[in-house]
Amino acid sequence: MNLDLTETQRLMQESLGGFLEAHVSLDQVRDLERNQGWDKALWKKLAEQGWLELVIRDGCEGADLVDLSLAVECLSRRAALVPFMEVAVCSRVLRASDADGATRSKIAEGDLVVTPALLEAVDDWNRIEAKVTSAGRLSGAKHFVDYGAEATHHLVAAKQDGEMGLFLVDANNARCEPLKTIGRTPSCQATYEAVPAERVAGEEAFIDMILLGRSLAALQCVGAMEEALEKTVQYARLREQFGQPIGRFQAVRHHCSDMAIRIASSRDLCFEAISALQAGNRDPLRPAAAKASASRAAPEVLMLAHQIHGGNGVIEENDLYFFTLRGKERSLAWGTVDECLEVIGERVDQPVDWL
Amino acid sequence: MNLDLTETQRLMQESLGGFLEAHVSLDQVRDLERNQGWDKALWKKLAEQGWLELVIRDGCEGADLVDLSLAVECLSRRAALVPFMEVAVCSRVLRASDADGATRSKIAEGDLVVTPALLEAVDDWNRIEAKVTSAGRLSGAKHFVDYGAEATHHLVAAKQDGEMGLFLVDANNARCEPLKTIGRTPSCQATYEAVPAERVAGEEAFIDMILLGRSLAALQCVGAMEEALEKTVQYARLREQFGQPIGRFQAVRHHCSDMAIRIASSRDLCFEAISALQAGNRDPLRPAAAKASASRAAPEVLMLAHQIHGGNGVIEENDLYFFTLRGKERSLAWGTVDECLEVIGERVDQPVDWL
Amino acid sequence: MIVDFRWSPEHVDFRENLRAFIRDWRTPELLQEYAETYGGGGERIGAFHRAIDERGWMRMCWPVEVGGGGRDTLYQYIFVEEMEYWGMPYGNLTFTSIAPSILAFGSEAQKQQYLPGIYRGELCFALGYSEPNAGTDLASLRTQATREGDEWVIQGQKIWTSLADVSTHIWLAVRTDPSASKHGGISIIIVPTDTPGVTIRPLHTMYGGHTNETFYDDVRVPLDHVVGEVNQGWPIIMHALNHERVALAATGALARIYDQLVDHLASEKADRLSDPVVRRSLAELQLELREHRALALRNAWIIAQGGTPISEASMAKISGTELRSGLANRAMDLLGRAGGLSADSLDGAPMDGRAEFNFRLSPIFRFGGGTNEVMRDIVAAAGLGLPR
Amino acid sequence: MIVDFRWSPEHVDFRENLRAFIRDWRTPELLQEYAETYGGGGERIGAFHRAIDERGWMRMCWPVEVGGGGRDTLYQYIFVEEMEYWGMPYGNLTFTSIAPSILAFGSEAQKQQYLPGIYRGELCFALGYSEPNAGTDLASLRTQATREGDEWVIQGQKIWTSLADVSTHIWLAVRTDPSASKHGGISIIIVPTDTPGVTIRPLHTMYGGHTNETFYDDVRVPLDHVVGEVNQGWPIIMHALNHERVALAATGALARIYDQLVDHLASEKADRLSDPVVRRSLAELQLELREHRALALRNAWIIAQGGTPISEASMAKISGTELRSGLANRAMDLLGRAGGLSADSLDGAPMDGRAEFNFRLSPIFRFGGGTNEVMRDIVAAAGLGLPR
Repeated sequence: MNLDLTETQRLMQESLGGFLEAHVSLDQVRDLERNQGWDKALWKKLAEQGWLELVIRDGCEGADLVDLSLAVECLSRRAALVPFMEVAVCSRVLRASDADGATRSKIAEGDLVVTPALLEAVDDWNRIEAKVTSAGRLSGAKHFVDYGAEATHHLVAAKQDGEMGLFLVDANNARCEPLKTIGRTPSCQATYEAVPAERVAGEEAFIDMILLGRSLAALQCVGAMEEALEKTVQYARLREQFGQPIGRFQAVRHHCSDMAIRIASSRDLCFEAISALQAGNRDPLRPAAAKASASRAAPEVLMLAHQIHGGNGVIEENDLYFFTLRGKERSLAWGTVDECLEVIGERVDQPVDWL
Repeated sequence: MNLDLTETQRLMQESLGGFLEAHVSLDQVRDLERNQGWDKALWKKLAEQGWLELVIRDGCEGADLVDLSLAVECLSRRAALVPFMEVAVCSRVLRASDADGATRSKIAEGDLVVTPALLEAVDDWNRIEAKVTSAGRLSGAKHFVDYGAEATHHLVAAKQDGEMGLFLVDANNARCEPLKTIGRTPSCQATYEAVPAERVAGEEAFIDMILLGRSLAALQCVGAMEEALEKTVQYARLREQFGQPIGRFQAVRHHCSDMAIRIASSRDLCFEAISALQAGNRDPLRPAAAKASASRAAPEVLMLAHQIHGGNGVIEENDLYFFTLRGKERSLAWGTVDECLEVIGERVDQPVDWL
Repeated sequence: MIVDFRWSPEHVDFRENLRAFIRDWRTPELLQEYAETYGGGGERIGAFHRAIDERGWMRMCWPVEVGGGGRDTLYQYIFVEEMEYWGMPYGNLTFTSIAPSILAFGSEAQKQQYLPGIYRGELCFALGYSEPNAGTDLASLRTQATREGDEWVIQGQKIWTSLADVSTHIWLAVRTDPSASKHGGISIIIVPTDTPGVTIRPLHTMYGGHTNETFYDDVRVPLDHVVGEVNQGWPIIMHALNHERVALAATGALARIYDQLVDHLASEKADRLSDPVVRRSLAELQLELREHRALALRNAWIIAQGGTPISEASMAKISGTELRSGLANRAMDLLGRAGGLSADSLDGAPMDGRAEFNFRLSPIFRFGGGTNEVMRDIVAAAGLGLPR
Repeated sequence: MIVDFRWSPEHVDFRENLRAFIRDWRTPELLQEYAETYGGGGERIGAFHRAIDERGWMRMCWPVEVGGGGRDTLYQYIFVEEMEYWGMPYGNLTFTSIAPSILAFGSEAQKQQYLPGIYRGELCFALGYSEPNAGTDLASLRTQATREGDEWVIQGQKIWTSLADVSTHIWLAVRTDPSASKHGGISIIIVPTDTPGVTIRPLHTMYGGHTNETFYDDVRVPLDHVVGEVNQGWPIIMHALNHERVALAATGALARIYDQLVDHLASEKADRLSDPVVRRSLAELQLELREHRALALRNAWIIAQGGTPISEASMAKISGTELRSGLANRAMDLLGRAGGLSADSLDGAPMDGRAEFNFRLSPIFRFGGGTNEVMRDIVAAAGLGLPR
């Protein structure tokens, strides 16, 4: 057991945090959001500075998933508009078949931007109707392909000869129609009509992808909550009413304290899930618990942040709303509270390893 | 529409409240509870003073159910150990066939103490296996017959020739084994072995009985909550810590305020259900909503009362625990939160008369 | 009369007439105009208001002396419920908060001057209460009005002056006696928005519309623009806020979210609606709505009986505004990832994006019109008698 | 070492040995003795304690110098978890709160005098903190100790002195300098319960056992019964309370309620367990337990690393104690009306009445060891840096 980060990880976290503070202007994110764009410049810088290597390398002491997760959390706390988590999730699939390392290099250089295209019928991860012919032509439609119009490739879940697989498709061959989501981050509905598709993995990888995606999306919720709490505490210290900082009022203090409790438990459940995945555990319970926890906490925590901010929290001149909207968007992505509780519910008659 | 009590009702409420304060000593209730007894002396006094007539008469302006409910609420707020609500629920069945008024007289005089015996398999009101022969002999077993050992008669739900009915049984013919419940009020498991039984009503009356019992049990929860809140507010005004009444601390104020909100909404849902029954509406939705609301609110409200009382609330020298234990007991009786929400859930695709 | 929660036949008739009327007027064009102007109104909304007023409905509960219909205020409750349910414009705060204040505190001349414009839908008031440093602590406001001859000269700044850009007037809280106690030197002055010196700057919001900052630079209005007595503005603000809370507690908009959610599931996702877990969630939401409606109705009933609900208004305000967040949030969850789509997304969104929109909108109700924390303090003090 | 939530093989081994040991000792007779004495102990519990100590488990995490095993404190966390899960006596507060305080603040002589008795299970301490007018505001306590020659003479009254009637000692907080500041004149004095002048009066509780009032009338103890420095008792109390919170946050008892609920449904009510709504409720409870366990584990981890969790201890205490109420309450609901049966009812009760008992028991944890409102203030101040 070890619940602490390594010194290297702490340094990495600090360094990435500093990098993002320097290179992500929230005003620019605001502009990008209005134009439904993404932060291509940041992506380039992340590549140049070597940060994208986190998604492909094995990490120090084999801690690649934990390192990766810390980066996902940092990016979420800065509301960065880049498909880091999407590329990360795909990379773990692609690198298995990447004997010569060419794919990994392209990913690390920021040139290969690949995003998952999994969901069809909303709310059902298992209902996959996209099909690939024996000649390797994929047809079908996918919902909520995040950064689908911005990516160079999609990693599409589809069936070939009745067997599930993951297929790499050139994004230029997909018809991407943008969706407007509450998070204001790019997402689209993608249609594929007999497009060339290369099979890169089977059903097992598809399932693993959901486990990792779910855990990372949970951590994105946590990142949004963490940032909202930090802003709220700061506001409660500075904002004065009735001749004192509002942070002296017990109601405000207790709201903040409740936020902190929700965040602390969700965050540890995320890292518990991630470290289990790191150790090769494929039990869906921990990722589901992490996601259910974070998804359920996020709206409550974010609403409390607004309650303390009052009017100052809802205007776009304040940064709080980024985290509110992203937090709720992420709570729906990769499995809602209800979907994740169902995963737990299906297993309630199995003994729990409480102790 | 009228949401106010009549002047007569207010006077009745006040008068009964005063009567109970004078005649119910909570120390005596404590002793009765320890010996698993009931307040026979109070029952006699209620009869003498004419209060038992509430369960049999038609009331002023046809408001018998509302009058009755107000009495149930008063008795609940005084933790009185008498089967008033049980007798009331049965009386409405019995009086239909009581042409000469003899039964009603006996009830009003306190001599006929009749309690419902409905539940068999816990959690399923419809699974009735008790049977009555064509010769009028009843056999079966009933769970949670409240005041079953204390009553003179049981009104038993059973089937005769495959048809549901309610049957009056002399309690002396039942084998009653006491159950110890959290409420410390008398209840028993009753077994009937070919005992003489008189059919007094059919299935419709059985269903109506549940609707009324459910509404009144909800109001009993409300009574317990109201009394707990009153005690808590009083305590918060008097108890000083850090040089001031604890009722000045925002956390305490907000707990009390949350309690008041839960109570106010549950209480009105109870009276909405009761006034609908009064008007002959047999829709199970309102009684279920009232019971779900009160049953869900009660444990939360009562736990807040304890939170504010601290150690002083858990010792038997304080009266708070009566209401905690009775409140939770009533939240389970006549339909739990889950059972009542299921009634609502079964009907969600029917339009709601919101407005 | 015995306790009876059913609406009287007259109330039911009125609601049915109103519903039929709304059905006729509720065109996509009108809804779009409403969405675009955020209640400020345009041609279609103007015509709608005139049509309402022709039926006497805007002023049906006002006293007969001021041209009202003298009906019991439950009619107004029904009116607001239906308008909120169908998402129709009806003057909103001008109607629910300002008109009652003018009726209660305005001079005869003010009643003559403003009330007809309000019921005809020609006048729209923005509320000028909050300042950058006077939010929850409203009584510390600093915008100042000084008497110069027969005019008030106003200097200062307000924030969250929503609708100011589309309003005809601002209902402005100003300090008229800086030497008086915090609550004792405040007055209400009606300021036409086109008065020279009034500047309005929009603040864009996360719920899509905007609110405003307003600046007052040597703004001059005649002395008789004060409502009620000079320096006696605080009770007027409290009166208006209490009326605002009644409207904030309205069940119409909430019932609509619930009904639309059920309708969407029934028509688009029958398999979801037959899932016992989904039905359970809906049952919980319905229960919470019933609980809230009980508080809102009790509140309306007390007003209809001539009472002034203080604690009850706060309880209903807390309950309705927190339920709005919860309901919108759970509706989004139950819709799955599509629950996060905005109304203007490709191919639209489930429930026309109503859940998603209400999630973004819901924070303002919880702190607007008095934060729910202050509301809870009011329940504790006014309702339960806890020491302040 | 990378982040890894799995227990080390050594920890797992220890837990398995402990479980096997508990399985052997967990007889109905021992459990009954425990229930009847409420932790005070009797013959069987004494033997059990000696058996634990023979294995070195009571003091395995104490420093080697005082006869301990010097193991990391995660072993103690596991020990408490298992004991709480299986409902076994292990010295409770004497072990989790008093022993660490003696280790941290006691003199060498006190360590020699008390620690062996504690690890052998021969000594039991009751906590004498609260007074009728000093509950949450503990620092206003008035029980006074005056120095007379080589003795302290104690006068006063305590309340909630649980277990005093079955304890060997009272860990008594007294005022030794009435002229000092509120927090500055308090000392901790160890008072043997058989000292003349100590009177113990039981207070019966709604959870079935009793707590006590204790009265101190000219109670005389030697000067060296003070723990730490005279007038420096406040930090010792805070230290002990913080350790108490760690135990209050234990997941063992909560996990047991959940597991027993599932077991009961699985074995007695298979149809209920296959109901999707019941499964959903269980999933929510399991999630809440997982959330709580994360906080408890983090807290234990920080202690094991030599840190002093303040905010984290409070978070875990809030979460565990509120979950106990919620879990017991929902378990009762899911059991239907039978959920309200007490363990000693005819034919017993589902889950041996554990849900019903815990519902009645749960209030004390929420205000005991520092009310959860104070805990939230601590999180706000110590954890988040909000101004006091």
